[in-house]
Amino acid sequence: MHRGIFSVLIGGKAGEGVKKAAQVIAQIAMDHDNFIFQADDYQSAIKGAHNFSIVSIAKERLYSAYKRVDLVVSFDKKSVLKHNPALSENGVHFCDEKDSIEGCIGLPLNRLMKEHYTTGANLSLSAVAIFACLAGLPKEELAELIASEFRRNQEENISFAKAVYDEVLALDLALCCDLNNPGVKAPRKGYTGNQLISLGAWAAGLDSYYSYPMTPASSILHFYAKYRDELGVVAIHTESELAAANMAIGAILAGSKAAVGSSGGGVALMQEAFSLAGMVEAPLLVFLSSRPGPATGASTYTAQEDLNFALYQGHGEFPRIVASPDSYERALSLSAELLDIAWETQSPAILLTEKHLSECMYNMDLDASGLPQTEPVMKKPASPYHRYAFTDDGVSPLKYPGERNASAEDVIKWNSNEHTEDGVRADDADEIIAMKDKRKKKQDLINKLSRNYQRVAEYGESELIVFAYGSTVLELREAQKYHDFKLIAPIYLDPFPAEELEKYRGKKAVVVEHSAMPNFSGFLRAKLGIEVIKDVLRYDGRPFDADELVNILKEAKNA
Amino acid sequence: MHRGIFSVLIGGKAGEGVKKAAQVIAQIAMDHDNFIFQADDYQSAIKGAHNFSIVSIAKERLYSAYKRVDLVVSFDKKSVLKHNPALSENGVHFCDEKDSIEGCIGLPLNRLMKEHYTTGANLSLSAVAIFACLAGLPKEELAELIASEFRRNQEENISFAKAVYDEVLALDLALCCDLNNPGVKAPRKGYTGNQLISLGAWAAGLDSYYSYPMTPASSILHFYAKYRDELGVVAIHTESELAAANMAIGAILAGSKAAVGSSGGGVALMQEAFSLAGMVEAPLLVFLSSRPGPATGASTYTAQEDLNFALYQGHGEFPRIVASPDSYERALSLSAELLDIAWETQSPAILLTEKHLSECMYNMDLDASGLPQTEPVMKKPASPYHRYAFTDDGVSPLKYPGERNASAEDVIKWNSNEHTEDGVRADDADEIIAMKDKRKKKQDLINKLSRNYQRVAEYGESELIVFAYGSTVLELREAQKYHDFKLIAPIYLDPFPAEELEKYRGKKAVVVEHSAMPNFSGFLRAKLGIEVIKDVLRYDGRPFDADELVNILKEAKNA
Amino acid sequence: MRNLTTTKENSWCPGCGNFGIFNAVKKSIESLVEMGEPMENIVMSSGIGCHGKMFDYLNISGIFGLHGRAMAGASGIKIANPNLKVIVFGGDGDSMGEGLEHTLFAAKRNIDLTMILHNNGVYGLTTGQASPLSLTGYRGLSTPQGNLETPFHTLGLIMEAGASFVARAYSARIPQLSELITQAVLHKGFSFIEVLQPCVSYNNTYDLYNSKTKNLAGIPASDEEAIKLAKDENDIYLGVFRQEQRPVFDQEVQSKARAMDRQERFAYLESRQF
Amino acid sequence: MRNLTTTKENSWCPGCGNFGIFNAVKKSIESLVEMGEPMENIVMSSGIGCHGKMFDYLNISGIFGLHGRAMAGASGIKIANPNLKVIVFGGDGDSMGEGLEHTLFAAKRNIDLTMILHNNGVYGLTTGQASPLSLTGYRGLSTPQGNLETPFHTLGLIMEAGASFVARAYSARIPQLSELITQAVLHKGFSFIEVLQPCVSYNNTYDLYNSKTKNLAGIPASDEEAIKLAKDENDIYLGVFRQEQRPVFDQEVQSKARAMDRQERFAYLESRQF
Ligand SMILES: Cc1ncc(C[n+]2csc(CCOP(=O)(O)OP(=O)(O)O)c2C)c(N)n1
Ligand SMILES: Cc1ncc(C[n+]2csc(CCOP(=O)(O)OP(=O)(O)O)c2C)c(N)n1
Ligand code: SF4
Ligand code: SF4
Ligand SMILES: [Mg+2]
Ligand SMILES: [Mg+2]
Repeated sequence: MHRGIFSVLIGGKAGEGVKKAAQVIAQIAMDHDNFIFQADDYQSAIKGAHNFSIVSIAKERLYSAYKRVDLVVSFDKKSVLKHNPALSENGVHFCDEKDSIEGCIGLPLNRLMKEHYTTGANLSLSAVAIFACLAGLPKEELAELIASEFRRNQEENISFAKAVYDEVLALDLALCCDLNNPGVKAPRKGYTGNQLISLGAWAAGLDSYYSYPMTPASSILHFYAKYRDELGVVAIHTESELAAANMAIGAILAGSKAAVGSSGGGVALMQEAFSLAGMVEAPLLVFLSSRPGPATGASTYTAQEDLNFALYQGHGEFPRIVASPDSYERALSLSAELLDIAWETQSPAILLTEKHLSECMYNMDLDASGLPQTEPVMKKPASPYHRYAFTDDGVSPLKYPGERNASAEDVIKWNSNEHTEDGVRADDADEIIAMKDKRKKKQDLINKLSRNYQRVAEYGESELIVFAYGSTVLELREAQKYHDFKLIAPIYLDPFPAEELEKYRGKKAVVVEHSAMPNFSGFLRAKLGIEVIKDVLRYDGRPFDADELVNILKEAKNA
Repeated sequence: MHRGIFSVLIGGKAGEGVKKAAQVIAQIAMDHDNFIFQADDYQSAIKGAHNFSIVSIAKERLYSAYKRVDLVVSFDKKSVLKHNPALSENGVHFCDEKDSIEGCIGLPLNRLMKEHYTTGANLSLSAVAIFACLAGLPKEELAELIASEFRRNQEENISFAKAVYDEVLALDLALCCDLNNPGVKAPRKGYTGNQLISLGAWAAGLDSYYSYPMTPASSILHFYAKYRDELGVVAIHTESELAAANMAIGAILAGSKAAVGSSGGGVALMQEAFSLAGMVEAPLLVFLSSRPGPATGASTYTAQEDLNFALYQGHGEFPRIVASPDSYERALSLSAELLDIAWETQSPAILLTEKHLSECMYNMDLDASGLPQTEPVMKKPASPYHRYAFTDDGVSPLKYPGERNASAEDVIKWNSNEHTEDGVRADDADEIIAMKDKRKKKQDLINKLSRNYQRVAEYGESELIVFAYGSTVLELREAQKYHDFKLIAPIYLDPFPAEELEKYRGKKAVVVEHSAMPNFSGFLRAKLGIEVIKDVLRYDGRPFDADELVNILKEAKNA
Repeated sequence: MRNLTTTKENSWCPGCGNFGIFNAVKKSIESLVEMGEPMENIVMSSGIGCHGKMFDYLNISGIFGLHGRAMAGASGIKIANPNLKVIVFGGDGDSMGEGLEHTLFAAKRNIDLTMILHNNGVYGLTTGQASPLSLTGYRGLSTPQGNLETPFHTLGLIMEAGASFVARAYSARIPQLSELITQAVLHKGFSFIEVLQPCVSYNNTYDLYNSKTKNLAGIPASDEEAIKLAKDENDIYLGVFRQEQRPVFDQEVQSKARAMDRQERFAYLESRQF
Repeated sequence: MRNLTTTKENSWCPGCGNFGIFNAVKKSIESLVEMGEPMENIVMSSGIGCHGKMFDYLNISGIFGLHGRAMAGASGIKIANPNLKVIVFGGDGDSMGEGLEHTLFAAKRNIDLTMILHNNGVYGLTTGQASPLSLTGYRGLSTPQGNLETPFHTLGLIMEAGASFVARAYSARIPQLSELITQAVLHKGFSFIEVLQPCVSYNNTYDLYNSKTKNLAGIPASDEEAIKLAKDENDIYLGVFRQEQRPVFDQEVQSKARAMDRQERFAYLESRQF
């Protein structure tokens, strides 16, 4: 076991159930009070291209998966060759007997499949069975699990899995993953970042979601669509991202708490509508999950190239909120916070995240105690109603059309043109100034409300200061287990948490980010004048693991 | 005469020919070796809404129009009331007799129109005739001019104009605008910024222009469309801005030097394609002419709200060039420079400007000596051809499909996905890194090439430092005639001209910009750490005139 | 009843067909309210263009959205509250060009709202450039040598896309237009009215429409018939071309879950653990 | 002749209809070259989706553009150099949804290029969500309760928009498909081929198409006939539905001015003074 953490890698072709097998293995570990972290590496192809998933399993909280692995199950030769070098010292690597190379254990997987299936053979079960056996899971428990996790061909699945289990048992290997974790009650369920983002906004009252699928944001749409009749969220797969954003703004006008989501390319298509949200003062919540760009880029990988893009969305000037969760727990709470701030200030908000957080799986308990407990303060509309009535803080009361919400006298006008208080177009200089001042004023309220939440996270104590944001923070927290540094993670990016960070002004620091043209480091230099002693840039779309970071940071210290 | 400059204001309803009358007056002034500056204030309406145009006329170079005017011609009561206060001390104000108020001279304009026209009466000629008379232009010259400038109803036009001329002559007023400018040869033609931008890119080889109309960029499309068969530019009015940008990139692939243009809202719709240009390495030139935002905003006015939006266009990371002309001469040259740098570095470029420069008129001679004299250096393609071949500076040779440009063996692949040298999709970590490094490398070449041009303009000498960019520089240069300050105008914004500006690091300065949430000042603080002693923000969509700026800057000095 | 005209100064060109549409819409709203529709349920959405100014002049709630996105905004409004009667004012540049996709998808979905397409065959507000409905040969600032494209056939496209109520009217025939708007709003499903709207500044079609428009005898019996009449080159037919019933998107898409407030959601989150 | 297959590893699912299209396109290119078309004049543009991978596998020049923008990129290519033969590979999500406007405008303009629409009735690459051509009731990750929308009728829409060459083929009938692609490329004007393309992972339609497809007897005599046959519910007709001549946009739009180099442009600028 590497660093006392057991990691399983399953590799094979897209369509062979690699990810599913990893999920079931993770579930076994969680069912026995272990902590897990699962990361899936796949390409933009439905069948055939090489995929692999890693599940790391530990007795204490895990923030990342490890690349040095203790068990590899390869479904094809490509995987055998590619992943054998990742094996830890006492690790074992299984594959079909025909693909075996030195250091690998060949099993008669294909033969067993032929024996146990008439149709619909499911190779991925073999990985589950191998792990179960090596982890000492009783065969009957394995059978039950497989019955509940794999719906089709249940009997054949079970007999195949048992056969694989027996083959491994016959090898009489040492148990390599001890599932027992006495005295600890680890969370029994794994969540992806996208599930938590979806649930966070829902918990704060989300009513509708408008989106066009785009990796790695699509699973938010899928989540809301799936739970439509359970959660009461209307999820619409729109004709385009332009439609999504404009529909969401219409929905907001009618009183629906609406969000949209996509990756960089799709959000780029929402820019004009984002600016519209600024103008009509629509509390539009945008989920932006990044992947390497520009353009279509590397669609199934992770990146942090969109920081400036997110900060400066849309033409024209207007206040907005941009924040990025530094943890899974924060994905849940931040999504709720942003929806609340957006509504209380009637300003658009962006939750910026990355494929890494969006799609990796982490186990935790869903706990609402960290979420904003009270509804955002909504002002009482006066009569006669004016949509853009001037107020002290720039926020005008909201009223929605329709007999349930308004009276026959109310005229509620939202206008993309510059306008007067009643929402009718304005061209006079004084009118333009007045309405621009009104919108600008809301910046103070945004600043104030954001202070209700944790805007900067700090982890650890050390001379060495390391800055990061988003899911890079997860990677660094795992590395902190082996190397001391003080990790500073701004969660809110706009408004910039100047008060909290003032103490770091001019300080020397390392900045770690997943980008090639250091955005975040440039941002920190501009905002805080920090002296960057090392820009740790990773831009191959892959996550860092703790070992890699420890090596890099050791160098940084020495430099 | 206010400050020795003669300014004419013509006011009336949209559709009454206010702007045209101003243009003809400007032409009279230019024909007599005067300098002019014309600014048109209009609203988004075809007929009816109040419009006015100001032409300032001087014996020396004019960078702006003046709001204190010496001659007002009002076509309706609204104009009479609105503009009478703008009259200078000895100024005269003409209107129809029925609209006259104290201080105005009522002329029987409507009666004369009835007398002289059977159909198609043209009130705007009255303004031309009044000016001509007061400027001492012989009646016959006026008649000739009118015949050449107004095509329909020529005879009636001339007799009406002469009748107005005679009415004014009969008043026996002092000549108020002396057209003589002995010893000076002022340029005889007036140009809008958009004409110069169009011509600059054309001079540097522009082949095609793809656009969807949007004020204040539309006149670039109109210009190219009009001169299609004279200049050899193909101008396409596309179905949307998304189409425009993607079509332009296709055209570039096929060897066409292509540009697109719009205002903020339209450019927002091009963001994904802008990112595509970064990825496929298409030298896409974008004209962005700003108006007050956000969203539809105040469509016929001027603003500088789009600085950050322009700087951080598009998702993902890639080098780009952003620059803004600080003068009419620069509009011509910068447009050519940007097309050249874009092509030599295969990177997208944005020419950022504002309605004020785009639509105001200024007289100058078209002179190619300030334009880049040589074609951008294009590398020789090797065989076998690889679109994204690695090179020292990151720029790969270009080859275009088609029998005239390529051989049967050449495969030229442009890819929006991350790719290898041959343009085929890449997913491997090393491949992604290599191609990102290649694109990033081009930044050095961009920096280097930009240094071939003037990147910062400095005007005047004084203790008081004032920063501005874009057409705000014009306003300040006019103000410099009456108040001393040192005006620093970055022309190139990305790459930031750090070398040229280093000497201002940490200096105290005033920043003048047309925006409410000081973008440019924030940008300078981040880049140069200047200490902003005053943010001069104007955000009502209207230009500054010299008098206003002098007053503001006097205060700044005292503060 | 509330005055349906705002106090905003009107800046349409004198004689513009938009005045007729404006008056017809006001009449329709009045009759809808008389029939019992609460005024507060009537909402509008408009694009950017001369047509869009309807928003500034018509004293009802709604959104003056982005150019081309009137239908998208309206769809969001309707899905959020299916009780509302949503009227969308689109320009031919706006809704048959920049935002064509939204118009056709609304028809495909059969979302229950009404689009009034101001067909003036030109971009009015931006000074007369060719629109997707401009005739071949049309000369405007972006096509000074003449438009090279063949115009879309508005009704042909919208019927093909699946609109369940389709009509054509003429802005100068206010009673008929008003009657059609009322019918369209009452129709359950997507309704579309192409309004022939002369633009006196850039495309004055009054003579053409005055001489060529003709009323349909009734709703054509078949789609083939409807399309033939809609595309007739001699007579320009006015009236209802199609009226049929299909399931309505905004109703079908609603969630069946009961509403939960924040504390209920929190409790559910914690107990459900997804 | 150059090998038309790149060395890129193919990642389409085994059995995917895209293989048939790939093979047919290669055959067409070969015959076009045999007929004398220079290989270097053949250019492709593709959208993002499984269909778009054609770009990585087909060894010809072109652009792998943005999702939905294949047609826009292709139009720019063609306008820049009308001598090129441009083939556009579009997905049904890509070109009938995200980029619908470009598809319909290309038809309206009659720009001389060829679109091959990979109609698999689904978003393949993003794991099987409903597309604009998915049937009502289709269950995918974004419509788990069943698609509520009525699919567009591809050929109906494209004919209505004005396409001058319209055909339908089936990816499993390679010789016919290849023959149609060749004809479409040779057609002067906008040509469109809907290819019925089974997606074995999310929408396996082999049985349906194997049993229901049928060849047209010939080009239908009238548009009404063509549309009736295209929409036939019992038989799925394959072949050419429309072929007609109209002026070609990319040729008409060219400037008549002679080419000028930089020095000539400078001299002209200074003498002309606009
Ligand atoms: C994204 C965007 N592009 C362009 C414009 C500029 N614009 C405003 S109205 C208009 C065209 C109007 O034509 P149409 O929709 O037919 O409306 P009409 O004025 O004829 O009623 C355009 C191009 C804009 N406001 N937004
Ligand atoms: C702007 C944008 N939105 C979304 C995506 C994600 N995306 C890639 S392919 C695709 C759908 C593919 O469906 P289709 O066009 O039918 O192609 P197929 O895979 O079925 O061939 C989507 C939504 C994207 N790449 N870009
Ligand atoms: S330009 Fe045309 S459409 Fe616009 S207001 Fe004038 S007449 Fe009406
Ligand atoms: S998902 Fe469908 S369309 Fe895509 S490669 Fe597989 S079978 Fe073909
Ligand atoms: Mg119009
Ligand atoms: Mg598809």
